[in-house]
Amino acid sequence: MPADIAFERIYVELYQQVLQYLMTGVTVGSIYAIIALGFVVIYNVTGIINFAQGEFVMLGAMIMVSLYKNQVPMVAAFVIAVLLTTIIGAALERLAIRPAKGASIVTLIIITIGASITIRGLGLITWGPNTSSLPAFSGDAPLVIGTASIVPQTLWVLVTTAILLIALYLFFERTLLGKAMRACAINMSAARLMGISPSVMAMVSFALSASLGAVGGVVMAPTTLATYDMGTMLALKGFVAAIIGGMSSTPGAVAGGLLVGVLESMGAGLISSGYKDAIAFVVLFLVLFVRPNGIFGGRDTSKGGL
Amino acid sequence: MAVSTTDMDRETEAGSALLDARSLRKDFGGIVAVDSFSFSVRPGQIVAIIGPNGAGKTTVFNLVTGVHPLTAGEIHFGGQRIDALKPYQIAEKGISRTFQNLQIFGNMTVVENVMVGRHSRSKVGILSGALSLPSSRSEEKRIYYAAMEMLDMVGLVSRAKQPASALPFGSQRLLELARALANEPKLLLLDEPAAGLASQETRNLERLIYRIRDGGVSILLVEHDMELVMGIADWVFVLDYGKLIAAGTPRDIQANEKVIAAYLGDETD
Amino acid sequence: MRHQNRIILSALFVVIGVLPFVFTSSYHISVMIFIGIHAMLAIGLCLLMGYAGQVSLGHAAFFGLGAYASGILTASYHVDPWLAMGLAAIFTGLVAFIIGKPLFRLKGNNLAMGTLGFGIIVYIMLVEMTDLTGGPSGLRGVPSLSIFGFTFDKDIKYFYLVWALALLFLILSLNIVNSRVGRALRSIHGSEIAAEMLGVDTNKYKIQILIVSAVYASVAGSLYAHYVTFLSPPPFGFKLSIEVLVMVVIGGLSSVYGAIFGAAATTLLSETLRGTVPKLLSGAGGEYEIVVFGVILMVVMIFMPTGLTSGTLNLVRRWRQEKALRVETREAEDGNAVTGVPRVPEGRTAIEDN
Amino acid sequence: TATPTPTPTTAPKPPAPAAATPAKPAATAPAATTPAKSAATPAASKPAASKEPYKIGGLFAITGPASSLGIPERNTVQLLEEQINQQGGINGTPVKMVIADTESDETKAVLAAKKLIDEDKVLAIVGPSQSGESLAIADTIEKAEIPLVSAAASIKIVDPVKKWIFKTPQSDSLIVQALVDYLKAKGYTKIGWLSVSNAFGDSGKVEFEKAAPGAGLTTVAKESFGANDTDVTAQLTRVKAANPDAIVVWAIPPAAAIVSKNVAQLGIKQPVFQSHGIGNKQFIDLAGTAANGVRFPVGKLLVADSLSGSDAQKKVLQEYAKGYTAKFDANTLSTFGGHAWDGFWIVAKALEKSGPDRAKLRDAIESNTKEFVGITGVFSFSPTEHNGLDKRAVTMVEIKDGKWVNAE
Amino acid sequence: MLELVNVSTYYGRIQALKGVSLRVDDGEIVALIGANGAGKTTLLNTICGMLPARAGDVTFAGQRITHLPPERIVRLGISHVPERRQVFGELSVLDNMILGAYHRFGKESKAAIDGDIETVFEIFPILKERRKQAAGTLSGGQQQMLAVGRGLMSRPKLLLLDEPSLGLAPLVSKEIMRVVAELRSRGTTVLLIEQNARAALRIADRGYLIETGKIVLEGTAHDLAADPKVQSAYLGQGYHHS
Ligand SMILES: Nc1ncnc2c1ncn2[C@@H]1O[C@H](COP(=O)(O)OP(=O)(O)OP(=O)(O)O)[C@@H](O)[C@H]1O
Ligand SMILES: Nc1ncnc2c1ncn2[C@@H]1O[C@H](COP(=O)(O)OP(=O)(O)OP(=O)(O)O)[C@@H](O)[C@H]1O
Ligand SMILES: [Mg+2]
Ligand SMILES: [Mg+2]
Repeated sequence: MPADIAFERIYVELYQQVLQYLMTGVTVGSIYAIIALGFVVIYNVTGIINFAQGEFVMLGAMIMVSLYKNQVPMVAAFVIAVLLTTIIGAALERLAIRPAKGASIVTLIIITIGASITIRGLGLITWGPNTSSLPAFSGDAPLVIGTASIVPQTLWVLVTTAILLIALYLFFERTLLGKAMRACAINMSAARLMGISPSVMAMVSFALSASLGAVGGVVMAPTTLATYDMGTMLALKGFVAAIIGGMSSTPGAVAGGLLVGVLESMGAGLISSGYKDAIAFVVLFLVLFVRPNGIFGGRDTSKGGL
Repeated sequence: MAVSTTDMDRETEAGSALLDARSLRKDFGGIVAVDSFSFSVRPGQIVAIIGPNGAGKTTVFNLVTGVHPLTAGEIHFGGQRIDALKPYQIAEKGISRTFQNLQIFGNMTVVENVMVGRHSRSKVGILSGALSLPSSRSEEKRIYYAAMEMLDMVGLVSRAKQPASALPFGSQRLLELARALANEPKLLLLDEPAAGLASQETRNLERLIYRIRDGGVSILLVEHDMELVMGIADWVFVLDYGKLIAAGTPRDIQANEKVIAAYLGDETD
Repeated sequence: MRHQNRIILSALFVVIGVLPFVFTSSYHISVMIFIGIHAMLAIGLCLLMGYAGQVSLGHAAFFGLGAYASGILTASYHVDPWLAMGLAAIFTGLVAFIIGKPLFRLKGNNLAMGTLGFGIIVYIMLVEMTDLTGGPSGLRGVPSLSIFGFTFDKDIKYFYLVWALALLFLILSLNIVNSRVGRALRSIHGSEIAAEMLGVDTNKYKIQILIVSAVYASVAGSLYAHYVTFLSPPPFGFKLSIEVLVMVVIGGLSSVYGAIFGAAATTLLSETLRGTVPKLLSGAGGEYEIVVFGVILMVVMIFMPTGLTSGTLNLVRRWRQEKALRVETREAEDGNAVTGVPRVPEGRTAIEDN
Repeated sequence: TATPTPTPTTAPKPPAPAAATPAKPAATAPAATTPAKSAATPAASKPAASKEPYKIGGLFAITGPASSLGIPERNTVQLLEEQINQQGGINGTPVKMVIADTESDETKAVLAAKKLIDEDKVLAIVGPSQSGESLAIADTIEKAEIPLVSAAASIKIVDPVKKWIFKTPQSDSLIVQALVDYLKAKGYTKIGWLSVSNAFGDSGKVEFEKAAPGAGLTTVAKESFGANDTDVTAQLTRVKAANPDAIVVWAIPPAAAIVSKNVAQLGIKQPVFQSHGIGNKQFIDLAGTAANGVRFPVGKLLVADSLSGSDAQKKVLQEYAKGYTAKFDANTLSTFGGHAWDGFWIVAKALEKSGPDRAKLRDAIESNTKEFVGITGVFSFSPTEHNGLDKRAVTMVEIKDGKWVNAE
Repeated sequence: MLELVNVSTYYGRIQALKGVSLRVDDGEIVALIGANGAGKTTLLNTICGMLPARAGDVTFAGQRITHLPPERIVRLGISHVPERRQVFGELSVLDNMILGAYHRFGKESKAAIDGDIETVFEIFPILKERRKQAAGTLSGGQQQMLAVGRGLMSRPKLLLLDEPSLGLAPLVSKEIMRVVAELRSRGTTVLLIEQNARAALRIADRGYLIETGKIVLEGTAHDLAADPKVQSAYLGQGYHHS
């Protein structure tokens, strides 16, 4: 029956498309995940939502690109880009966050907004408005998986995400330093009474988060391209991902990132590309309404021992 | 569950109870914090709940005031069922409480804290407030003076204008008490009101509780200061691991073997 | 209203009334018009954030809804602009009411993210509902306002209209803040659980104040629409939400007056930089302006973490205290000399001042 | 090509770019770009700086999302300011550009425009960069009665004609028509359409929908994506499934480059057409090999060198490119800068006629700009036409081996 | 071991401590009693560096610590069990205890620390039962036990206890006093604030009475307990169950 055949064809095509959407979603989602991890690191230690997180990503990518354009070998450029960004992250804490001792969290968040504006402006002055590209680490030839295809760079992003996730998870859950860092955000004065120095921890977290951002920026640059204002949109998505994951959980951040990526891509593919971002947000609302603390959100400890 | 005979007597009188809680149960994941616990408070009574740490006393308060939904059971207040109500509705019905882990409004002054306590006894809404109608202004004044009166009762008038967060721990406890009283409750739940008070202050508190009771307010008290509990309670319930292990007059309870073993210990002064 | 408030308000009235005679250029007047529009947004957000403690990262959405509702009703359906402004406010308030309930199930950061999502969804709708909104290309032909044949065509007239409304909102907000409702809001901020236990229907008040701030934003949006007479989505995006947040915090979270100062400070700062940066750094362009803006934002927040209004007051107070202290320590130690505790948030209930 | 006679208004003095006639190529080049020659003239040797300069406002999106438009525009007018003053300015009066940044924000654009008008008292404004900004300030401009030469594309800016507002970029309708004609000529009928969801993409979509039926084209898929999207494979998968003859993309880099890269990734074989939005080096850099084969309608700047010698614009284009790349990053050389170039010279040339008076200047712009050879095209303004370009302003370009060539 | 000379501490411009001088010798238990608002907590916060003194000197083991930050002071061997518990609510009970020993890691063997965890679990068996539970969901008294246990984990030379028995059942409260007394035999010095002055003075060697920011009485625990002023305001009639 022709109708049957037609139906079958639509079915097969749809299946093929969905596979591609899924691949795309995972690719984009793992980029969001890396950024979300950066948010989580600073949030876990200081309680601050760092609006300059996207700028760390931008710095990593842009420094890498300009070094590469000046014939610095890839590996050396990578190391320098990450190191420089890390230093900038630490400096940000030292120069802008620490002096505001005793300020409320909202105030600190506004400071990071200021930092984000400043860094972006400096980026524009240094690198101009144009977008730059970086060659893919292992070529551009697409990898075909079933009926879907991805670029090899995706694998780099995925592997990086996985490594960062595992490392950070172990760090926060298993190491003393990781626990000490979390303690700072939960109760700063009690942490000090344990001999933990919150300002040192905060600096470490900014440095760590900056280096995460930079690594992310470098591995994603070949696919997302690099420009002085690339951070804004990525940070927004990363923030969403982090919240979905519960804001303080590293696996949550990654799960959140992947979820946002896949939903966006499915939404764009199956429903409407115009409403892509809206679809992602609507579904994310649903997630939050079912689990108000995010998928991996911590237990609500606020009502204990009233 | 072994319920003492004296308790059975009370049970038959439950009809006249102000607060009547029947077979309360609360699970937190695997932990059963309160387990088929029934109790009641009659008008004008001071009733105490005691028990080891983690026995479920605060949880009972949380159930009565609607902080946590019940896993099972029923709560009646003044003849009406209240266990499905929201906390603010329960407060409107006339139940106030203080908190073991203080919940003062640190962002407000001492007197403003108490003025919030007057919330359900006043009614200016957002519109009349925004327009600052004469009715709203005069009500505001009445709230203020009522609040100052409550502060006077607990001896904090001199600190009325200070931020509540600047009060020492003990004073914050008293502030919570004043705030709860401002609601003009029929039933007042006090969670460890004497914790952090020195002996003299505890005796003042004791007098204050009598005064409140004499004003027609029933009191449900959780406290580890046995001097206070045994001095003022008309009736005592003892919880252990969420279950009732004894109930009776202070005298009975002090002699109860189970209670001594689980909670009081041998008092060898 | 309290005595102190009356004095500050009268002063504000006078200053604002006189300003257009001091700064007469149409540029200066438009800057002040935009400050007024931003102030309405900031006052609303201040109620929501500074008093009720509920963060919103989507305030631009209400602004956009107001602007577009007015714009569409007047440009496409030729409704009278004033009526349109009222309908827009009702519509926006209704939207706030509808989203309020699910939104306030979320707390803290998640609420921030929920409002952010709301903002983005509204933005996307403005972009995508092309038939209604004109889409990314924008909506043209929004008329200017007029009343009884009196057109608000000259900037100076518009200035007085905008500021009359802004001051009205300010007064309403001060009244709310100093009423039972304001106290309930702050108690929610302090401890939601305790507030609820004292009979405060926390959800109701959160939604009410969300509606109030949404209506303020809507009116601001309508005023924007009839002033610029062209609407397109970008001014109603995430960036504006953040800017309003910055205004509120710069002004001082817990002061309604602060919202006005915050709006003024941020708008003036970026406008002043446009003129001064190229003079200071010769040949410096827009890039340098935003860098300087970012740096100043940080510096202000670092040195005045409680915002400009209370920050300045605190500096003065601290300076005075330091002097007083030096005297005091030398004086006899007289028990409990407890006066003027620092960091008492101002603008708060103190009926005795009456 | 139509070859109009030289307009009587052609200025004999060197500093102004003369009205162009292909017949007299030497006179078509704005003298300003050849300082050596003009330095010899007596007018130029006079120190121009002694007079109160003519102030012209430059309103560009120097920061924010549209900065890749605003920066080349700013650079261009700064370059021209320097050049014109080196040659003695306009009738001996120096020109001062007062630059203001709109931050790609419409509200800021309104304020910045007012500042230029009321504080800096400029005689005319060149810019803003974006259509939304231009429409947002339109009311202000009309009320303030100051000439504005917009550097933004939307036809709505000058349709209906507003007394004080002109614009230099080709309207999208013109560009789209060139593309549609080309597609029809090549026999492509089923089109898969993708555009960026901002004013640029939207306007392209609207114009395409208008022009396509006339040429027998049908749109079999219509998708959009965000200007900051980093992946468009989902949308392309949908387009691919609709099996079009050709794909048309309406966007600017970086998103435009990402589309081309994703086309390569998905192995889509259909020919890809883009818009004039990719008319700068950046696109080729970003898309790499994926850029090859992309064809697009655009002004002639990109292919200036391969234009025939008789083309009116060839010399102007080459000299602009040379002057710009000598001073600024060659990667930012673009048609956008060209829009500002045109705006600047249209104003400067009229100023020479009218003197420092906004109303007279406006009239001069309207009546004096006839067959003016600019970067974007050849302009002829009239009371009913404030853009004044024709088909000559658009050509089809193809990217081959990372180079622009005339498309067959 | 610890000496305060003329220490004055302020909250903004309010003076909470007015020239307090106080001494705690090696191996002593010193009780600090006073009415609410007297400045007891302020005093402990001044010693541990949370609220640095504006005038006067604090010395510990011969070293001046007046202006050191708390995290440094902890490393010198002073541990502070603060008022209001201040447990890390989102961390597990066990993690809270581990963080109590934060400054010992790297200096001491893991076995020693694990051993101490066991010791604390012996004192408060419920904590062992709940070691995986988030500290914020414990009952008030359980949190208090955790706060004390966490303080013990730091194995300090000097332990500052701010109302350790607050909210604890009588049995546990007695246990805490026993533990404190036992600490002394292990060589730990203790400065103890306790509203249950009777219990405190029973185990203390010496004591101070503080009123509105000033030390008004000092002496041996025995002398203090016999002082009529102390008796009337702080000792009460005493509770005896029949
Ligand atoms: N954050 C603060 N800001 C201002 N004043 C404060 C602050 N904390 C405490 N005070 C004041 O300092 C004085 C001493 O308080 P402190 O907390 O030391 O008393 P305390 O003896 O520990 O009382 P309690 O037994 O109630 O805990 C009190 O008058 C109190 O009001
Ligand atoms: N949110 C929660 N999640 C898990 N367990 C909880 C939660 N809240 C309370 N519990 C547990 O329920 C039990 C009862 O706690 P509750 O606070 O009622 O004790 P309590 O009798 O008031 O003790 P205390 O005298 O120490 O205040 C405790 O074991 C506690 O750990
Ligand atoms: Mg309890
Ligand atoms: Mg204390």
